[in-house]
Amino acid sequence: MILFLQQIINGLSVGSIYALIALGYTMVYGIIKLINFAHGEIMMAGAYFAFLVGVHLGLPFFAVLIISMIGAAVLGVFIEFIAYKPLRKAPRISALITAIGVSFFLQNLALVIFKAEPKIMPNLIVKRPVNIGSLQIGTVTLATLALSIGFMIILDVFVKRTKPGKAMRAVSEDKDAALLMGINVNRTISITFAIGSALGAVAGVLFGVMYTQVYPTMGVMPGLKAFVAAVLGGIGLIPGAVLGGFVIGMVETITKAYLSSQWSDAIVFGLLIIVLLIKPTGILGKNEKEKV
Amino acid sequence: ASKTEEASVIKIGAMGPETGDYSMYGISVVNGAKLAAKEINAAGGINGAQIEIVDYDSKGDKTEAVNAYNRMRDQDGVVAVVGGTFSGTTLAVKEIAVGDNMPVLSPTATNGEVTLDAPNVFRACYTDPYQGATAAVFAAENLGAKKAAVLYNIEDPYSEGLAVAFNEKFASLGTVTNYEGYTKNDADFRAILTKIAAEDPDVIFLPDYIAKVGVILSQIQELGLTMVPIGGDGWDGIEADYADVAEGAYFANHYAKTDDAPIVQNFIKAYEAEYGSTPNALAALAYDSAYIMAEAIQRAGSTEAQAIIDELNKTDRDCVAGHVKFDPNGDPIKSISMIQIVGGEHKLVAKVSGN
Amino acid sequence: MDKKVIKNYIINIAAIFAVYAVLKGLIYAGVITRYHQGIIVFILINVILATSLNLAVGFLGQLTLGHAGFMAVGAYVSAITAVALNANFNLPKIVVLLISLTLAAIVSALTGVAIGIPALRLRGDYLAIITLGFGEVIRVIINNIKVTGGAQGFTGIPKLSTLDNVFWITVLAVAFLYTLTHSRQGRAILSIREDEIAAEAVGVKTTSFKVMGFAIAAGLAGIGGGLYAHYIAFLDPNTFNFMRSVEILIIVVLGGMGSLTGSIVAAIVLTIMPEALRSFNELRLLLYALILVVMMIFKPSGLFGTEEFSWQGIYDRYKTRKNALHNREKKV
Amino acid sequence: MALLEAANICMQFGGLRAVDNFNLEINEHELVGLIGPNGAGKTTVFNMLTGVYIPTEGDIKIDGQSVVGKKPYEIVQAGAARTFQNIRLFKDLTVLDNIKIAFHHELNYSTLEGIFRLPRYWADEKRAQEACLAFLAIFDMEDYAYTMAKNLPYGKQRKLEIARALATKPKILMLDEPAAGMNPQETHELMETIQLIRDKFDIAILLIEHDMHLVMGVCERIVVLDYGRIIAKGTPDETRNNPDVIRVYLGE
Amino acid sequence: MLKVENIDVYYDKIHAIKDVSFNVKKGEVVTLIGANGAGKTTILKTISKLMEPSHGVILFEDQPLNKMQPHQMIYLGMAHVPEGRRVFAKMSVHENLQMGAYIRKDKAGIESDLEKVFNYFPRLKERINQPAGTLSGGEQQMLAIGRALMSKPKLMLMDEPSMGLAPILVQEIFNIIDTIKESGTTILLVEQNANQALQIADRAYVLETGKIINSGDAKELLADDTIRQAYLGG
Ligand SMILES: Nc1ncnc2c1ncn2[C@@H]1O[C@H](COP(=O)(O)OP(=O)(O)OP(=O)(O)O)[C@@H](O)[C@H]1O
Ligand SMILES: Nc1ncnc2c1ncn2[C@@H]1O[C@H](COP(=O)(O)OP(=O)(O)OP(=O)(O)O)[C@@H](O)[C@H]1O
Ligand SMILES: [Mg+2]
Ligand SMILES: [Mg+2]
Repeated sequence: MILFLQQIINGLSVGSIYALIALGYTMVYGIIKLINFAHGEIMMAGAYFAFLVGVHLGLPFFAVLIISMIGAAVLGVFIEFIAYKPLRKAPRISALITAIGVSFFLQNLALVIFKAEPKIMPNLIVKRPVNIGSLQIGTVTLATLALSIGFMIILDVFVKRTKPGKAMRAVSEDKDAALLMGINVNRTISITFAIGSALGAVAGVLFGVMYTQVYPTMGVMPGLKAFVAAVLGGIGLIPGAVLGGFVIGMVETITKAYLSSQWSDAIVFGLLIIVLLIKPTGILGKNEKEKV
Repeated sequence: ASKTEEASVIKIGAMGPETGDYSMYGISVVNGAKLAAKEINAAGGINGAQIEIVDYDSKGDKTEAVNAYNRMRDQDGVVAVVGGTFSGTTLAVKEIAVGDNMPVLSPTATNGEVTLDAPNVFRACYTDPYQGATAAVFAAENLGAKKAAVLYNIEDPYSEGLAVAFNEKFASLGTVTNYEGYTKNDADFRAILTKIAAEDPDVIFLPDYIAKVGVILSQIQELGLTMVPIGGDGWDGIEADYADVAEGAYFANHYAKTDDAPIVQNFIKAYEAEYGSTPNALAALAYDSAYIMAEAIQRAGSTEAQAIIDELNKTDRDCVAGHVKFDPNGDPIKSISMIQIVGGEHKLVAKVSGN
Repeated sequence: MDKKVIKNYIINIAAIFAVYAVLKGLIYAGVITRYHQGIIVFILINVILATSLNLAVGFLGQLTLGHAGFMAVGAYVSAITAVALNANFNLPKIVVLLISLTLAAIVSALTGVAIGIPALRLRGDYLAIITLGFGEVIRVIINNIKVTGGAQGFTGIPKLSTLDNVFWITVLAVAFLYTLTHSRQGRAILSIREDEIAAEAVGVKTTSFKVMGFAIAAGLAGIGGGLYAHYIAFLDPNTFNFMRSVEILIIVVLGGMGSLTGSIVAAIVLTIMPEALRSFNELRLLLYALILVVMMIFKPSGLFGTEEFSWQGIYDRYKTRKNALHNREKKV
Repeated sequence: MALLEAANICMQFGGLRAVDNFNLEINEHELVGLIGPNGAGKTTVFNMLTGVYIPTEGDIKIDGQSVVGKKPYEIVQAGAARTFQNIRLFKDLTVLDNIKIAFHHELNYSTLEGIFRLPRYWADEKRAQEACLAFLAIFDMEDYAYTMAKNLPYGKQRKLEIARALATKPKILMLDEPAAGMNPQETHELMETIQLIRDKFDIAILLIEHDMHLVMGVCERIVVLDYGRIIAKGTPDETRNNPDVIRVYLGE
Repeated sequence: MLKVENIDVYYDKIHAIKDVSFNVKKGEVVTLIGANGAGKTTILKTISKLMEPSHGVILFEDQPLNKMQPHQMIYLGMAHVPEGRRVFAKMSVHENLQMGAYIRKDKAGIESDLEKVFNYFPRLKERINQPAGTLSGGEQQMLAIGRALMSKPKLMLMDEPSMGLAPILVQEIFNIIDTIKESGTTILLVEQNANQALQIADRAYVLETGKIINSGDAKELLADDTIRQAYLGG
């Protein structure tokens, strides 16, 4: 039983990272319907920012976090401006390929600058186990959990209740109509990218701290899995992203612990396929009939 | 180019992943080979001809490796190849090279298949099965382990090869409590480690490369587990970044930096002077390979393929990574150095030879 | 039969033979070395993979990210079949190749049907994710079962893919896709891309056509995988990872979704590009990515859009330009 | 036996009963109008009759055969074709291809015959070409045969959609606001076209339309819907003078 | 209030609007009539900056719009009821109306205007929490007009506001247009229902394949035989 609970904690820990990355994915997808394949690389960039700041300036965790969030936000907005904006009216799949191109570019840029060997992330959070009964939760896990759930709530309220949030939803549905309402579409999209990228950076920093390493391809798999998580939860839905992240993390952990470590990826994807077949719009997605 | 010029340059191909995730390995191999070439040239070359290492990036991708091989053969006219670095790309290239009867000496491809049914293909390192089995023997006999766990990368032939061999061998010497796999992109091993810890093994065998092993060792420490980690030659260089988490762990290697043999120390000095970093085993093996190949060409007295291959078969030479003689397959007969990380340094614990 | 259509067919067939003759001539003359031949083989295999993916993505309008999965199925089936055939019978090489590829196509197509029937109920990005997942699952399976050799890879595959047979199989595959897409079934497939609800409303059995299109794409990918296996003679699961699917998709999008000729041109460009960039060493992948992004920005709907290259088209364009010049002269 | 029979069909969207106990019989060659205020449920009725939605209750028969639960394409085969209120063309295909797709079922060659270009392919394709051009001719659109559907002006798009529906050789054609976005002159021409196709193809037509000039001008019978229920049925004259219809729909 | 001077507009290579000039004075209702594809929608889109003229200028209250961004138009007091309604499908009716008042800060004013819109279209109040995408065509049209009204515009550009509406509502819409006009809002109206458009308009321009071919007092045009022939159904 203790073992099982410990595994649950492991699952939460993995899931909370996925959840954080998935939040950024879902933000961007929700607004411009772009699968931002470069999101994993934004996360990587955020981790490198934190690595540089952490090593060279030796600042405390929150300062490092904020600086790397700002860095990633600027990077995200810049990428949007250069690479995605010219493709607003292009077929969606072209934008997808561009995103893949950007993702390659950032990976290889990091490779040229930092080389392939992983850099060791400074211990920004004092790592020590917090005991709850006979269970242990690491401080990093606690921080990730708190941040992922905190950001989920803040974002959800932001998008649903505030004016800029509503502007985002309007832009996501019909850009021209949004313009007619007086919404600055370009700025709204920039804000979306800024928020999404900043969240990516948060995930990157915590990922780096949790797994001690920062390397050019670190964003690829977590990015892919987080995207799967976002879809599983219902893409475009903020609580869905977090739920999806936790579900994937948990399933992965439980599979590895109790079924088979060798087959775990197959089982996770298999589960995804089954869920989508039963509920084609994801766990929290609404099954809306298209009005004809 | 005029005829005399052609005669005075002998081109030898080299390849490895010089970009991408595993670029550090490819770069080590190319560096090692180039260092040897430089020394040979400085000493007058081969029968008066200078050698030139033509290296291409394989990106660790088979299609790229085949293109690179074809290119060095057709465009550059190499007479022999020192490569590839990884087993996968080497196997892909081997299939063509056998048809060409090209002398190929891989410094580092440890997969069992590499030299099978290929009279022209040799390697300078020992094989995965041999290394895995040796590690198992070492764990049981030198460390007195009764229970062992294995955690390997199912997507990586090297890792799998070692794991399979270790598993088989150790089963006859003790109990394998867990035989678990992960994939290249996994970063979180806590679930598996928690599960393994429940079985309380004495040692855990982690056959993978530094980056992944570093993460696993960190998580072993994070979870406060006490089993002793053991690894293979992929660990070489681990003390640079993971000295703390690797402290006390053992791994099998091709040579020990602390070996006082002059050939070893001279190589290390020359390499440090040239590249400003300490060489890992891959660099050493590539350095050895280039010497072995050059010597074979020299003895053959020509750049004709079959002559070089015949001479390679007769190799009998002291190298950085041990004495090299080839068996009929083209695999070297050599010993394995078992190394422990102590205070962030390599400590040669045992030289285990044969089976 | 329309005379113009027949004329076009003849021109195209002649062009194919001409290309073949030129290739052979250049090889004979030693201009095309075996290094170049190797690249040409990879180009041709990419042509098969890209045109078949184009059927699913460009013509049928279903974004799939798991094409490498079908390629893998075909590659392993073909390799295993050929090894088994060679072990038990003494058949001519070409017969072994044809049997293996046929089996590869059938098994891949069936896999396509098995995935397609449930997955094609989903639209757009959800389908993309399912197929992505499928591609990964295939890889895990190959890694974990015995017949495929797992991560160690599968060796000893007979080298049956020569430039000649790869060339002609590619020609046949592309011709097949061309005639398929230009038939009533092809139009039905296109209508699904355009508007599924409207397609159903004019009597198109959308489900069957989707599954059919998907299965054909998968089957051809299987053939591409088979040819790859018999060229490189060594398979391991990592060859068929997500990045491979993405590479094929890039060719399709860059060439133009719904343009077979576009896929061919893009396959040539994108296969040669990494080779051509070899001398840039570590900057080469950076440049590749940069070129990709720039190409997409300047040609968002691909090199050819949904148009097919045709000699007639060139002729027409030439004529309109001439007429335009003519008219301008008149005006002056 | 009526060509089309809807018996007590209902459509429930969550808490909203968009169509409630709707009954309708249409005989061969009849021209029937379906009118009612916005949101009355007219389009929803179409969606149920053509299989886009499955009625939550009730039965629909075409030629005496129940079609409830059938896929839209099966219903097309049973003889019912439609147009959409929000035009749904195959935008990136030519006008001619739009029609050829609907002509699919008149062609017999198999996939393999098509791929290998066997004689039946050529014969069928030639027939398709001629027949589809003929459909365009009815609407005076032969000149647009090779234009992309998306580049047509709005009114022409509507006509193309009707031509496309006709190409499925229906026994009953359902038009959802065909005159929307047309000016009175164009509407008048459309009126003539509708009568022409009814006679030429000998089919029944069910028409949703808010342009009373068109509805009263062509329909023999009119059904009026309000809040999902039928509130009146009758000839144009009866309908025009029905006080309920005037109150909720016609005004004045 | 609005001056359009010699504009040309292209869709890629299609020359949709050719050297068109016209003006709308404060307080007027001006209507553009013309066959399908004449270019009416294109003109409205150009005025609200959803498209750029390749040539020519547009002045709003004597201020040239060249340098302005599309989203700034509404701040100037321009509102556009677009063709095809373009409501925000996943947002509720209420949220759609709030988006109409996106640039406004006066809460009380917004509330009272909301009531006004519900007065015009009681149907919208019944559907207040329904996602706009599931509304019937006519309901969406009401919503689109209501949404534009929520910004309290000085100039309303209306693209076929009566399209797809029941006769009783068409009547209603024209009444509402009249009321809007009474309240001082200027209107540029595009209508297929030219009969009624001309009846409530002050002036009209007739457009044919991208060119203005006729213009003048609405009542006079209504009586003009050639116009009746071509656009009013005889
Ligand atoms: N998919 C759906 N989900 C929820 N409600 C729907 C859906 N489709 C239609 N409705 C509702 O059902 C009612 C009837 O809609 P319908 O489209 O049938 O009206 P209509 O009579 O065609 O109106 P119009 O003349 O304006 O086109 C409307 O109130 C609409 O909001
Ligand atoms: N997106 C587009 N791409 C290319 N051509 C277009 C596009 N939109 C409109 N056109 C063309 O521009 C011309 C003017 O179209 P516009 O929509 O302005 O006409 P309209 O007068 O509003 O017609 P309607 O009454 O049908 O709404 C037409 O010939 C049309 O085909
Ligand atoms: Mg309707
Ligand atoms: Mg218009």
